[in-house]
Amino acid sequence: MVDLKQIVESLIFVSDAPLFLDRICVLLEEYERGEIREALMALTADYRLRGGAIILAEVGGGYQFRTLPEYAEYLKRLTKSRPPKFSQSALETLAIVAYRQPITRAEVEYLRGVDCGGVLKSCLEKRLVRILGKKDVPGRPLIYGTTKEFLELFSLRDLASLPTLKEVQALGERPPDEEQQELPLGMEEEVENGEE
Amino acid sequence: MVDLKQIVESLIFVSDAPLFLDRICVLLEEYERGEIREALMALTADYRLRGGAIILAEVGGGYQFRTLPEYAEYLKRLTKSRPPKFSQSALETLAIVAYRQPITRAEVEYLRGVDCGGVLKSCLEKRLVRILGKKDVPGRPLIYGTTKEFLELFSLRDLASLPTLKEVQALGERPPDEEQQELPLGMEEEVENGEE
Amino acid sequence: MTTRLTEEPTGLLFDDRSLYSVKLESFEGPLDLLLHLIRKNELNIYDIPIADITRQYLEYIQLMEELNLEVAGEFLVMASTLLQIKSRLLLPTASDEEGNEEEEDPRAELVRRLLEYQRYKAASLLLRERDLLGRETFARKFDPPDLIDLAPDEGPLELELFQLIDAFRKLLAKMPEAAIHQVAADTMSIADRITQVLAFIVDRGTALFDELFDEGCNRELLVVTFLAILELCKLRMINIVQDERYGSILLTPAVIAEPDDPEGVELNG
Repeated sequence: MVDLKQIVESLIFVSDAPLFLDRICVLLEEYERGEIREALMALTADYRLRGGAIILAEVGGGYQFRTLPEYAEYLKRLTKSRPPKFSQSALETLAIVAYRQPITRAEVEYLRGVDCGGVLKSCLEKRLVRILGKKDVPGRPLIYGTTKEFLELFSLRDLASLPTLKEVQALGERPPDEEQQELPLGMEEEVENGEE
Repeated sequence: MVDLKQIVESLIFVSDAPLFLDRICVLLEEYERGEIREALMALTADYRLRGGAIILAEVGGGYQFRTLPEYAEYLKRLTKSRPPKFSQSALETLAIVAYRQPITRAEVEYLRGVDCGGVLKSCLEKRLVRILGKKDVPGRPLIYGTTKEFLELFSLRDLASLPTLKEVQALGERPPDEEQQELPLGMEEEVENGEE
Repeated sequence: MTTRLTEEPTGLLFDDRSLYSVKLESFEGPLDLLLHLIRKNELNIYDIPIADITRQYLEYIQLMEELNLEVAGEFLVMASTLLQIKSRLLLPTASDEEGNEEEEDPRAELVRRLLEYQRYKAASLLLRERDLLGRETFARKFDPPDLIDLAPDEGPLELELFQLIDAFRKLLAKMPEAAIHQVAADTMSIADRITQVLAFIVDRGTALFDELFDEGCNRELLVVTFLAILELCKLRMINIVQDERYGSILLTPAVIAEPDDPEGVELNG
């Protein structure tokens, strides 16, 4: 029996990159967007309930089947390619670009306190960061942002699903007193709304 | 819960070719061949019973997840709109035209050191490159430049927004000292407005 | 990146410079080092004892030098910033006496940077802990066998700007010097203007010379537009006519380009 849920399953299964809802809607024009969304939800639940090694994940704005982390140990035996590794400087740079995009190199460097040209370049080469254009200020410096591949790599649905900086801070050390309020660092909303 | 059936499932799922029983036995040396065979049978039955679009098939002696033939019709739609691969030679040609326009075919070929007729043609077909006119030299060769579609593809406002080589090369070098110092920290608004 | 010396047990670093107790790790920069010192001494980040922290910071840099570790320029810049803040704190503030203008705490900027950096550092640790594709989680990354028989068709292109420029950069790296020099910003904008001007003229069939100088009175643009017109003339892509003496100058396309059927002309030749 061919029904929508299975059709969607087959599409996501053979797709070599996360499949976007929009794209599925274009491919399956005989179905309503609402129906397709429901099928995706049902499918996600199915895979969770099955208790198999595979789940339907939402990453980089699209849907993709992925293995659960419990099986990584075995899968490492299978794959020849070494797992991705990140230096602390690459992670800091990526975090800053992710939260503050669009951002120039000089701004990243001010925030990190060190030169970031090399790291930015290697992030560009790995396609985790991309050039968004040029900033409308004298000198017209290049501005950078993160890519779809960045979200896919870090298993993020979208930029909004990054923990807000407020949450990030809550995980770190508690500030000793309320003085913190005075410092206008709050850009959580900006990051959240700044997306798309 | 990590059990053998799921481990096998994850291996077959991730493997880029049908996985042979022998190979699985090598990968999972902590398990008996008999156990693994049983897990494979149970997994095959699971997928059949689920009634999804995917089955565990035995192909050419190995195991592989496959979609059922009923879904081929939908999968065809997926391939129809797959982004075409952009070959390295096409990329190089496009880059030369972008950075050196207006440019003749002979000039592109001088830079690349190989014949570029085919690639130029495909760039023209993809509407990334267009003919600007004829050059006033003997033979009056055609001269090429990029199109509006080219700018759209890279979300560039105009050709002047194309990053220069110097800008990208500068990433590998240390910036001049002043550049880093003068940035005010409160650049939230500025950054936000920088984006259109 | 510079080298961090982790003292074990704590406190050993500044008192007893025994190399045996020193383990090598890495500091991400002066802000990272400062945060480390603040944490180690359990200081209040909002009220940093500058004299103390400066002394420790400098001792640290001195130690790195003694160990022949390369001290990056950023560390020295921060050292001078700290010294500057310290001296400003020692000066009596004139505004306090007058009572009207309250001067900002000289430490404020540094505190803001430290807090900000601390946030991104924490964010980077969260990134590090995520399930990474290819490390914790895996997906099918290959041409699916189910689709192999179906030839891919033309869809929307997916290309990153960096790929384009990187291709050009690598190409030029293989080239002799002489061919390289002319890729400058101004060449770019003339090229840009050439396409714009040509598109405008082709679009209109005929364009008035003055029309091309309409948008803005930017001197640079005027020059570039003029150069673009000259170049187009030289390439014989446009004709320039004047209908009467002192009349308006008209620009017309000399060649009607047909991008839909290019192969007949040169590509097969």
